[in-house]
Amino acid sequence: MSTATAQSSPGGPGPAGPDGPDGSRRRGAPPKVSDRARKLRPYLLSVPALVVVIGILYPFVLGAYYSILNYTASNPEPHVVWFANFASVLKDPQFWASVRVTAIFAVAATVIETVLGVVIALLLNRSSFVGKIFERVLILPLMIAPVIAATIWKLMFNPQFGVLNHVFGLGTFDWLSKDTALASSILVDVWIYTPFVAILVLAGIRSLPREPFEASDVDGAGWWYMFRRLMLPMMWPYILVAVIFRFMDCLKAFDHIFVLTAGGPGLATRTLQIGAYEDSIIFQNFSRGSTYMFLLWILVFITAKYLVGVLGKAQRRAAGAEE
Amino acid sequence: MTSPSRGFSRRDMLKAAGLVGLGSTVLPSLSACGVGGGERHPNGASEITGSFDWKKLSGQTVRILQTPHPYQQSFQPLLKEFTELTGIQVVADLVPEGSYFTKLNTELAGGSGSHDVFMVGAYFIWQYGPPGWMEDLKPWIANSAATSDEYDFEDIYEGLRTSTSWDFTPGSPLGTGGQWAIPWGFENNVVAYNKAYFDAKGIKPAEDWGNFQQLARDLTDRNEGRYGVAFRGSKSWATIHPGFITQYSRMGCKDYEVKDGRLVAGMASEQAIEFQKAWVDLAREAGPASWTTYEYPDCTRDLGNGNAMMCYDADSATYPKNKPGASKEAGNLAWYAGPAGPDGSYATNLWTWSLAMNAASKNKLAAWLFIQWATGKEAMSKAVGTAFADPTRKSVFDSTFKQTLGAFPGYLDAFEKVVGSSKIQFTPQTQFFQTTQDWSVALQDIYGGDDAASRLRDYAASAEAKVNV
Amino acid sequence: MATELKPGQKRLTPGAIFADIAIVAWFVFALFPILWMLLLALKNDAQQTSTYFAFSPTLENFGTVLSQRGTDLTSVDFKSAILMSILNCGGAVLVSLLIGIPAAYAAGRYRFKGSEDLMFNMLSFRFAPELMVIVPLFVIYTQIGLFDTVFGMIWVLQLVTMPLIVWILRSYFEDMPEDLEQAALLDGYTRRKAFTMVALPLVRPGIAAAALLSFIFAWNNYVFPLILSDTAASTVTVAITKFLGGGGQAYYNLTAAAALIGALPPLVLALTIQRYLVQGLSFGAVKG
Amino acid sequence: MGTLSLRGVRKTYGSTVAVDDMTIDVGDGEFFVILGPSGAGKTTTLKSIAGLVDIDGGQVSINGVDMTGVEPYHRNVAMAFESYALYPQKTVAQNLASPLRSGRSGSFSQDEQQKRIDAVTSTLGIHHLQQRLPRELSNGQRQRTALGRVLVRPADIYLLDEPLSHLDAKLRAQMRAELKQIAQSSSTTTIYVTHDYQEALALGDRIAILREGRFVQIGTPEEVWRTPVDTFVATSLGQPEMNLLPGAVRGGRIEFLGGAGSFPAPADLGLRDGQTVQLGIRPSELEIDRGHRPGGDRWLRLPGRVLLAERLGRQVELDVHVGDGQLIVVEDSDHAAPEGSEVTVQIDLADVHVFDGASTAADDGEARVHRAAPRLGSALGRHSAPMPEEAHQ
Repeated sequence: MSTATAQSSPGGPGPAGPDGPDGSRRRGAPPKVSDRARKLRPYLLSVPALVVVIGILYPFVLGAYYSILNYTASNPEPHVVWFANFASVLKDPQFWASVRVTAIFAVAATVIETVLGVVIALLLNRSSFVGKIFERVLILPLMIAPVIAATIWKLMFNPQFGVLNHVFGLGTFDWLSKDTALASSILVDVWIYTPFVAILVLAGIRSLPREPFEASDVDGAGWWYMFRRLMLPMMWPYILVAVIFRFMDCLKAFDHIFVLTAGGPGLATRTLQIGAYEDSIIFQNFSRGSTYMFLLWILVFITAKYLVGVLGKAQRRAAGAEE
Repeated sequence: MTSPSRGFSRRDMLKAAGLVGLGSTVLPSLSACGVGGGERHPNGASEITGSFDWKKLSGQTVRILQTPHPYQQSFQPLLKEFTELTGIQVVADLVPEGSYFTKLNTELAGGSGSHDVFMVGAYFIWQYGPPGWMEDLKPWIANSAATSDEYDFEDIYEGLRTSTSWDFTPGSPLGTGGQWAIPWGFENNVVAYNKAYFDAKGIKPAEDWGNFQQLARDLTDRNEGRYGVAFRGSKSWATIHPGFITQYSRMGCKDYEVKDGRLVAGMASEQAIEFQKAWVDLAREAGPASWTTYEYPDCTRDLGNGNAMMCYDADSATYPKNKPGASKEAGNLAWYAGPAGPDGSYATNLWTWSLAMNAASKNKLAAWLFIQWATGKEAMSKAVGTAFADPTRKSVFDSTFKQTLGAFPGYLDAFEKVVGSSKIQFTPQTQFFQTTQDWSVALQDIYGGDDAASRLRDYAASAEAKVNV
Repeated sequence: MATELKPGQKRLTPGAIFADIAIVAWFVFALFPILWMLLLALKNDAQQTSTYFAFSPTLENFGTVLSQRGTDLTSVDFKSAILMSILNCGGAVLVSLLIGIPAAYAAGRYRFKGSEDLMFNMLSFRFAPELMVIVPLFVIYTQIGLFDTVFGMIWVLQLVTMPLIVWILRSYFEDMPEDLEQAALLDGYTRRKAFTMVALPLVRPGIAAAALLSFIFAWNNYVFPLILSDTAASTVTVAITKFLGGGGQAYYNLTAAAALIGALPPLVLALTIQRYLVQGLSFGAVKG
Repeated sequence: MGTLSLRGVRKTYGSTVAVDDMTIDVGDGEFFVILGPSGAGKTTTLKSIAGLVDIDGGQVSINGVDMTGVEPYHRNVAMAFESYALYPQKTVAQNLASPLRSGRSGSFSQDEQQKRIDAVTSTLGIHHLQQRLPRELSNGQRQRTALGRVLVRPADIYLLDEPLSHLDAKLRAQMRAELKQIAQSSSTTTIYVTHDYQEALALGDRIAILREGRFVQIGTPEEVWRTPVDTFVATSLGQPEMNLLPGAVRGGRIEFLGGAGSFPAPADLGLRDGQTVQLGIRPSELEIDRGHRPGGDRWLRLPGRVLLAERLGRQVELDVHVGDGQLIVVEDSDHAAPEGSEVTVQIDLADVHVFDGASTAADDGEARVHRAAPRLGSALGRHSAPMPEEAHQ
């Protein structure tokens, strides 16, 4: 442990003190840490997380295994059929309709939520009086479970007695018709999750260093310039984390859409996960449902890989911008 | 409290510690049982011997999975009587209707016997039965050591008894094979209407399909928030099975016909297309404005709120709306059998919530005692006194239930008019949920503008392919 | 520097009015459904869907939710469901923090082989659809006895909480100048001490944000507690949906009241944590 | 107090070599300055010594003990970071107390800690700021706090990374003086890293000039100033930079500036005829001929015209066109010639440096190694020009 000899008072004033006459402390051989132990350090820190990953991935693997079986309720003793499920799903126009719905939903919802979230974060960051009041309640929509939130929205959407048509005088406008259901689902998603983006981005903005902004403020740089050239590059990593989480979640959107429309009318809001739910849970065609989800998983995996790559680049660039 | 909380114990900790060995220990056991309910459980009735005694299993617990429903709610206060009678504790878990089958399907597919008894409808037997997830109750009924002499199974309406029995051969009629569930409460799909409004305007319910459509259109005034008739339209098999399939059957249409051991789809026959097109047009012109989201609570709510003038759905679903204080139009509602078919047919689809036993249950006698009690005369008579409609026992219907119907004009008449021709109008088949949901999707597409004939032909072809696997 | 400006803050006020209007517009949109829920919660059964703003308000629904009648309607004692949710979600967040912080730190600080893969796997928790695992998970849970236990819920909720915590915190650790911990090392503190003394307090806003968000997501999760628990470990979100009832009687008013009560614990947490959220990371004082 | 030796230390970041083949021995109590431009590897050198980065090759020894694998907190070194690295959540006093409380730099009672902190903060002029948080300080105050956190504790070696870089000029000069005083009275071995040649010359017992991760020259301030081994070292010291003039040996004379200037090639340099050389002339050693110097061949005189005269306080920087090139001359403002005037600039031949090679000015930072030639002055055996004490700001 400590080989330091007791240090007497620094004695005289001045900086000579610290090293004093007794600065000649000596020690034995200091303890060493081997190179291997050093290299192992980050891995050791990650081990518990790794265990959790593996533990949780196990059921995923099992789920993926279902997709090469012919496992249904009426065939509880299945055997391996390899890619027969994939072939039949990929030939199914309903599947491709679902891919389309999922893509539109995910892109639209993510874009709208990100733009709105960033704007709200910027507006709140102005720390005006109004902003300060609202900042406290920003998170409220997230507090209502999506299942419940969608139920409330469905009540508000109802053309007979819903409050929206009443307040806006829309008569019997059908918010959840074939043409409007997807947009309305996106609206509800935006309502629930924009605060999520806003909070992440706001926290990010607040963690930015102030100096560059002060400097450019002194330079008389315009707000837009400051935003584009300074703030945005530094905010990108935070925005991208929000985008990644939103986009991934949107690709597997289920809860609130299912409550609103059950995937209808027709196939108008049948996202991939709703399709998977129908197959796996309602029809108990487990293999087909797993095939759907496996394909969805691949889709998500590829996009995630791409987005994470973009995030990495943005982080390096942001690091550059801060220096 | 019905659910003793198990909370968080040291045993839980041990279980969690077992997780560490998850990779090594679970993998082999899963490959044995990795795909859920692969295991077949033998029928347990033969193990019960000796004389019948309610108290046989005193001190044990039976777990029931239910969905909130007037049936369940009227039985809730009676559960303690079961415990008094048998000494068996009841743990009743409730899962809301929207998630009920998610929960139940997973549980059965997972081969778990965590609930001994569960609520099901007749169609579910077609899906849960073939994999062996449900216990055949016939041997239980027949075993005098397990069943009280007073039980009187034949007192239950015959249509209901056959509706929960099948041999699992596609196309084979109901009533063959095992008894997979005991009907508990049931409902006929008839028309409920706003009698107060009808009377004020001097309108009489329409007795045939043509007049019915016309009347519904005439009653509709969107500016007043009023429309003719509410019926379901959401993307679900449940859209097909109440009013739709009832009227479809009255019009002489068939879902499938058996030809040479194959099911041949009938949804695209000329007659069927004509009816379905008319049905969707009716929804558009005289139905709820957001028809494609409408489930039965929406329909009955609009009836109760005075938005819908009629409601073509289960009598037992509209029934609670007329109870004092339950809705705005409470006391103003009345029932009739709905429009007859061209040949005067009152063919009606029924739904029965029945009680089934989990084949994986480790407590089968307790489960059977509960089912026996709940579907027995005494308990059902008591339940009828609150909100239980309709009882499945003729004796209960004729004695107790009729007396409660004084404030429900037409209810009894409608019931008696259709009960003789009320049965499951679907052809039993194992792909019921998928093909029937697809049917609702087809109707939604037509509602959204697709051509009825071609859309239904597509549907019929795909359904036929699916059911004849 | 008494009037130090925050990034993005403006001195002038012409655009500020427009900005205030924009912010008010958003919050009208964001808060209206919640206001509507509140109104719904104050209506009686007959009025729940037949009135808009004119009704005779009653607080009865809140009482009903917490009473024996509420328990009869849902088979769950709402108060114990809240307690279970707190145990489940609080436990899940704690476990995620304990496990996730070191991992996030390792990924943010060290460039090591496999770091990206591990991080990506963390994220893949999130993108694998819940339904893909629910049937296998149910089988496993019933077999090893984790079904309907708090432990089982904590374990499965890692899917929800862990990736969020790790990913948010990683960027905080990456942003934190490593000079600070190095200074602590040279001051004579071990790596662990340097981490707890210097790094940890600095990412506190990040921890607060990540913990809060993941707590809320765990709280709101529906499918896992629905399938993997019955009554013993069931959560408040499942309990709320049970008020939607069935058999023709949907208690929207009770649902709304239950949802409002059910939102209180995360709300209280949010308000307690808020000052950390707002404070942000003042690395500006650290970085040159 | 302690000794430090580096043996072939190498550190790479990916494919970038930050520090390579670094070998030095620093004696006990020595004040050793490492001078180099940004990116030369100065900070990496310090962090390698401190054990904050794992070196890829070579060896660091402190007090003769091999430090390989030794954790930073066992090395008993203190470091002031260029980024200050002050704990943002702690006050100045708490920041300074941190190394005293860890128990690894000695055990100090509460009282002793406070005494030390008071002593150091007084010296550094931040005594009144003890209860402030870093974010409430100016950059200069933060830097002094960072320095204080080093000085407050006993250590074998102090590592100071640009400790004056963020101060304004006046404060920097003042602090430099203070540091010098501290260094003289303290006996702790100090490695001091800077890009400022004045600090290096003023403070260092020895200076090592670092270029792209390698030491180019190590010597006393006098040595590196008088006898830079190449043009890199030469241009690293002095502001404005040394004039570098290409020239060639013809007929025993070194000619440059297109023949405008020439002088006999010193015999001891062993220059061949026709060989190209570079002449290094410090602007401060050039002066305008006002007839105040004796004649004779000691003085090299060059006629030219003043193109530009930039007043920099006490001094004036002149751009003088001579022959086919330009010379920068720094003059006292009293003697400055106006722009456009014809002048003669002169320099003592002893102050002219001769470097091997034909290349032009090496201030572009490109790696061009010049074989050094001995300084002409030494051949003539004269020491005159003082080292710059205070250049213009």
